[in-house]
Amino acid sequence: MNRGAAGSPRVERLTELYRVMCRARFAEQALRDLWHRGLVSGEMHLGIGEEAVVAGVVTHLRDGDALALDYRSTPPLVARGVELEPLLLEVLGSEDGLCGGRAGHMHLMSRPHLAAASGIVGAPGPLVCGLGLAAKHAGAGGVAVAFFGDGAVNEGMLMESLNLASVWRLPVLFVCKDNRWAVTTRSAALTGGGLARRLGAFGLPVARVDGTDVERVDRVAGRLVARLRRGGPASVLLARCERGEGHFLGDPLVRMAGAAGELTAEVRPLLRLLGGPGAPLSARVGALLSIGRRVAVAGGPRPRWRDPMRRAARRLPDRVARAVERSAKAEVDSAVDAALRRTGFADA
Amino acid sequence: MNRGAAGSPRVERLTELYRVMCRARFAEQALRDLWHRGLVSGEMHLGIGEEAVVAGVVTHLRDGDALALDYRSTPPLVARGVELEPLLLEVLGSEDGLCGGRAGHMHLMSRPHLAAASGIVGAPGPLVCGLGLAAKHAGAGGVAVAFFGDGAVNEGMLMESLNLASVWRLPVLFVCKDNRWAVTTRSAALTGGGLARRLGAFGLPVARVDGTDVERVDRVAGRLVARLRRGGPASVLLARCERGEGHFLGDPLVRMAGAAGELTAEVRPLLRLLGGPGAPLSARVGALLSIGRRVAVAGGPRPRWRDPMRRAARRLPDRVARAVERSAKAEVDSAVDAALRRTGFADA
Amino acid sequence: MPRTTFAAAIDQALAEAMARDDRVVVLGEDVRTLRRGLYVRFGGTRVLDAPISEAALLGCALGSAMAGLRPVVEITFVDFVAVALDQLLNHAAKVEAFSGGRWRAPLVVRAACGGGYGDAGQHEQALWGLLAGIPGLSVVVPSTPADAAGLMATAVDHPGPVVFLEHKLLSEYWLDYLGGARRPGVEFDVPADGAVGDVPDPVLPVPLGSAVVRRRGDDVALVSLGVGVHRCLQVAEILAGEGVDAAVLDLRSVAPLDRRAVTDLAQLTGRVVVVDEDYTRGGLSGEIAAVLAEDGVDATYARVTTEGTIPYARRLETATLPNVSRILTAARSLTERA
Amino acid sequence: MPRTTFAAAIDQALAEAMARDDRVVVLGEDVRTLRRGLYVRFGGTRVLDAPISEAALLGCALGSAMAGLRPVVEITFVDFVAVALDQLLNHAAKVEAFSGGRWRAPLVVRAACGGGYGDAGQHEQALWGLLAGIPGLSVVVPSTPADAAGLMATAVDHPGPVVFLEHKLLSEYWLDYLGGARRPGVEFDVPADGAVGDVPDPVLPVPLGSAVVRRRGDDVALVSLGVGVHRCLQVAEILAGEGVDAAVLDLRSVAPLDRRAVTDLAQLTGRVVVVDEDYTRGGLSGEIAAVLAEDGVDATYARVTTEGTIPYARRLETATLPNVSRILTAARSLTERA
Ligand SMILES: Cc1ncc(C[n+]2csc(CCOP(=O)(O)OP(=O)(O)O)c2C)c(N)n1
Ligand SMILES: Cc1ncc(C[n+]2csc(CCOP(=O)(O)OP(=O)(O)O)c2C)c(N)n1
Ligand SMILES: [Mg+2]
Ligand SMILES: [Mg+2]
Repeated sequence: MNRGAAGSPRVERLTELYRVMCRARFAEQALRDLWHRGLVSGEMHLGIGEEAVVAGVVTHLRDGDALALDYRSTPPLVARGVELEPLLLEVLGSEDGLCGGRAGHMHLMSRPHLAAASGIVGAPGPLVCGLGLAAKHAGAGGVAVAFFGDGAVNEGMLMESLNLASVWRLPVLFVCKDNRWAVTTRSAALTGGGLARRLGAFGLPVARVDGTDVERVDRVAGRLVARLRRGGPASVLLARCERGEGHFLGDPLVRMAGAAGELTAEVRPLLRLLGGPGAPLSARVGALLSIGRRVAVAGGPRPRWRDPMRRAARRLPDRVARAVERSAKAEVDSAVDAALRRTGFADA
Repeated sequence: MNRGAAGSPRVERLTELYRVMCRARFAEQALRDLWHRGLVSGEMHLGIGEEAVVAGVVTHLRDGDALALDYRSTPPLVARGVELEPLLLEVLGSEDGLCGGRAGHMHLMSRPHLAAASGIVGAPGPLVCGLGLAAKHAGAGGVAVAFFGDGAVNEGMLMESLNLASVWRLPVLFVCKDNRWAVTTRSAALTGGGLARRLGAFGLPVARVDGTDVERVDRVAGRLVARLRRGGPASVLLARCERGEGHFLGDPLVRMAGAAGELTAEVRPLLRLLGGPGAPLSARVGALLSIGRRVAVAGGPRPRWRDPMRRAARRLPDRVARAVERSAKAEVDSAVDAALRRTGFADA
Repeated sequence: MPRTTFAAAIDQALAEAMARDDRVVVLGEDVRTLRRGLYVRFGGTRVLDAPISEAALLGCALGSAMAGLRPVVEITFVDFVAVALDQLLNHAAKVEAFSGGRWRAPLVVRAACGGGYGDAGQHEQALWGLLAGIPGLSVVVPSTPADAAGLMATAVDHPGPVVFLEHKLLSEYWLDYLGGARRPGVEFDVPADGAVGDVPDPVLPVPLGSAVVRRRGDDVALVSLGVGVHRCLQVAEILAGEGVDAAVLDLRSVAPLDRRAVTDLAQLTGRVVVVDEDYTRGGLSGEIAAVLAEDGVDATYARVTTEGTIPYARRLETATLPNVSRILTAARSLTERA
Repeated sequence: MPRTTFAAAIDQALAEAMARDDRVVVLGEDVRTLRRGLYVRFGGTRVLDAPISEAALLGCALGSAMAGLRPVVEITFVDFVAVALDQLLNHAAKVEAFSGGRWRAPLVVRAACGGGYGDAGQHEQALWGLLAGIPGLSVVVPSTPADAAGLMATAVDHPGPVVFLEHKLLSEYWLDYLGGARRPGVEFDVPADGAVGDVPDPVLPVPLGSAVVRRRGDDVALVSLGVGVHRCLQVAEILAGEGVDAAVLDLRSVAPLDRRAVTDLAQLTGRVVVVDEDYTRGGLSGEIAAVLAEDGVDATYARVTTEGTIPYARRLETATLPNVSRILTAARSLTERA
């Protein structure tokens, strides 16, 4: 696709989407930096690479709509309009944070946005059904959207939820972000029948989309959400996307692949295990190789990584893209500064 | 289909199957009588109507094979060779019972047969995976079979199990007994996408069969089990069948339908609710009618009930069928007598 | 006050709540049949039959509560909560805490509990201690129709999650459906004053965390809940014949626990017998010992609980559940010691 | 005896068991990565990566145990057991009882537990009380590498189900993966003697239900397990400076509980402080009070527990989990009272 003409409706929409993506990306990069500086505790799961899916879906929501999120919830929350400073303060563990410092990044909640995250795989399924049930009861055309990963479809409660939304005809959109990985396992090897067939087994229409192309996501999601508002059936959006940061910050596979020293330190003791009692040698070598493959695939360089940001930017007039980036960056930077000052970490 | 010639292989096989069915049916009828006489406590779920599915599948099992059962477990256990007297004693609550009187009919277990039942809907799924995993580990061609109902496919753990068996390539056969009801709800209304598609969503081959026709079940199950023994993929057998006794003995829907007095006693207070504050009248009348429909369908006479016993018997030479019935009946009767004597209930 | 059965009392409380507040909905497997009165009166948008998917169902109820409804979700038997515990432990109980107090979920989980009719240990558990052990959940176990109605009324209006447990031995319809109660020769030890009683119309709410003394006495305190209360009252009667004045405390709420009521009565009598149908280590009987110890109450202590998996055979079942003779023995072991 | 980390000690016990017994298999999400040493040594038929389906996984492990294998199934974090509790509560724990003792399931459930690294309350729970409340389950919580190895060795050989909990604060790799322990300025209060220690080679089995006195003392008994034991040892050191001799008991097993060890030490000291990272009403701290009360031990009692949902912010988290200062306050409240 080539660049649209400045001022056209397409460019205007894409600019809006790109703005949402930039805010999400920069906010996540800020979190990554804060985490590496040791100012954020515990795990940190980022949604870097999921921005097109998030922006393409969330920008269709309006007041009274609801969000059921997994542990990569910063991008959708930012996209939904949650203010940056309280969000950052939350992850910095401040009492002034979005949730008083009680939640951290895995359990972010914003009642005004009817949005809640969970660190339990599959949990967005039941939650979105409830949010949808309330919306249906209210009868004002509200919808509820869930985000979850490809690995999550094997969690019973998620499958149950796809069914529940189907048979109760709830105004719910299930968005599956398929990055093909669940922590250190390839989902394809552990998802019988494949992802698309699985998601389609509950009587819900499934739309597949390239989740790195925000305009495509936008079009499809727009159609699905509009249909839900008119009383149409719950639906599934299956969006292929890729993440650059592994499962969480400090992902051991990514680290091993990245640092020769770490890899050697990991592999040496494994090589020693090729001798001594145990499985036949061929089985051992096979196991060792399969670990190596995981490291290579998970952590290796991504020559073909189609960064959704870059794909979107390339379609905008250069000047527009840069302006959006600058203003988003400035906004995030100033929120980070304010949050750091407020927590007294400014000079850390 | 018409009657086979006496002595032919087909008749021999059918005779064998019919013998298994008769033993199961008469054992269940005995349990029903004992329950109605007040000698059995708690709920009582019978598998009357499921005999063709049970016989057609279980007769293909051999030593080292395993069974994961739901709460309608008497027929498969009897078919598998569990002795009648300890089984009856168990349900009579005797310390001499199969499980020392600790289990009752919902949790029957026989370690020598690697067979265990559960009163938790969906539980045969995880269990059969484990039994199958052990069989695979042993590497002797053993298989494991699960029986469960149509309502159970909405239970997360069952869906998870279909997937697990698929991706771990376990020697497992899932048998879904589709009677179209889960307690008082029609499963079709609550199973999004339909049963066959659901069962087929995990990468397992699904075979559909008329579960009232024991010869068909026998043929299909025989093929599936043989394939499993050769290392083939886990499979699903979807067998349509009907039960005559409602969900459990004393099923209120069946009772209401059966006794005019009970129905009136139930309906009068409901009619009173058509007045007073609440939903619009049309919604109330709709609700009332839907309850009525449930009663009618669940409890009404089954003009088209294709009793698997009758269907099997009709294909056998009359003399053979009667002989089988007589001997099975005698066997069950004498087991009942012995059990009653042993528990001191003989004269109750 | 009209005489009402335990189950009808709950229905009455629900009907009042549903008539008063359009946000109250009933969700669960077979509820259009089980709660057909509510279904006929309030229609299909207020009473929804669920697929056999307790985890999604419970989580759906929670989500709807977070978004403004006031769901009463039924998990048919409390035993089945085990397939959906995550939704209570990791979600419902934690919404308020994780949101820093900014979000609460007015959810009622209704489940049948308890044994005594021969269904064995996968269907007869109490499990209230396990649930009450989770910070953020309230758990109530009524022992009379009036309390059943009053606690349900309170639960529906409560801003946080409440687990409401309905003992099957007090609910005629459960005994009829499950136990085949109308068969010849089948008898259940149903406490008459628990199964039928006076219920105010309209229902009088019963506050959470408030125990009630069912019988006064100075010599020994029998502390219980649910069916156990009635067993204790029987025991108190027998003890009275022996010149021992036993008090009976009905906790009603497992969480919050009415610490004050427990310690007051313990202080007064100096002897405490906890009668808890839940497992010995389920949490409640231990918690009462801890409360007494923390508060430095000088009282001797014994407990009558369910020690293991509930067996099927009626005779074994009776011996396993707290029964009059075991309670009597425990009480005497304290009163005769002094 | 070689110095070994907590995690390596568990690996060692598993490797010995797997080498000795072909029936031992390891099942769980990401185990081929997490237990890559075992995977490389014993191959893909002994170490199986599972889909994210804890209920099916746990039930599958149980079934395989019933049919002759000796599975060690990993539920990554004990918090996630909540999605699969049915398989423990209604199945694993009841096989022996329902079969009348004719069938047992030699199942080990391994899970990481505990807090102190900033993951908040959905990932940092203890939950051992909840699990130990279920009759039919054994639950162990080692506090040193030697016990970790010894209890794992015993668990694998045990004929019934055992839940083996691995405290993340003692396991370097968990802190590294989850806590990003190598970042600048990030510090965790890791008990040195818990994280690394001497482990006999071959592993010396530690029996279930056997507590051990970690420090002798006459004035007050600090009763704990897991990380709490090390906090108690710190407190005992401080108290010693004040002329108070504190004993420290490491329970090691939550179920079966070593009643004798508890009552003996309580009798000796007359003062008991239970330090339990589980919820206040999780069951263990209450059970200890009940044991003392049942046995008529005359001892004062206090407890230091986790009172509510564990908050994210490190400062709040530290205050919520049992810490040295809270334990000290509790101990002094008893020793200064006398
Ligand atoms: C019930 C439960 N099981 C396991 C985990 C551990 N866990 C966290 S994220 C994750 C992988 C999820 O994969 P996927 O759904 O593809 O999402 P992604 O992380 O790739 O976005 C796992 C197994 C958990 N948090 N909850
Ligand atoms: C986890 C769980 N949920 C609910 C129940 C209650 N229950 C028992 S049988 C049943 C219906 C099952 O329907 P189906 O699977 O079609 O089997 P059928 O009884 O028709 O043979 C239900 C809901 C249960 N026992 N376990
Ligand atoms: Mg993924
Ligand atoms: Mg059915």
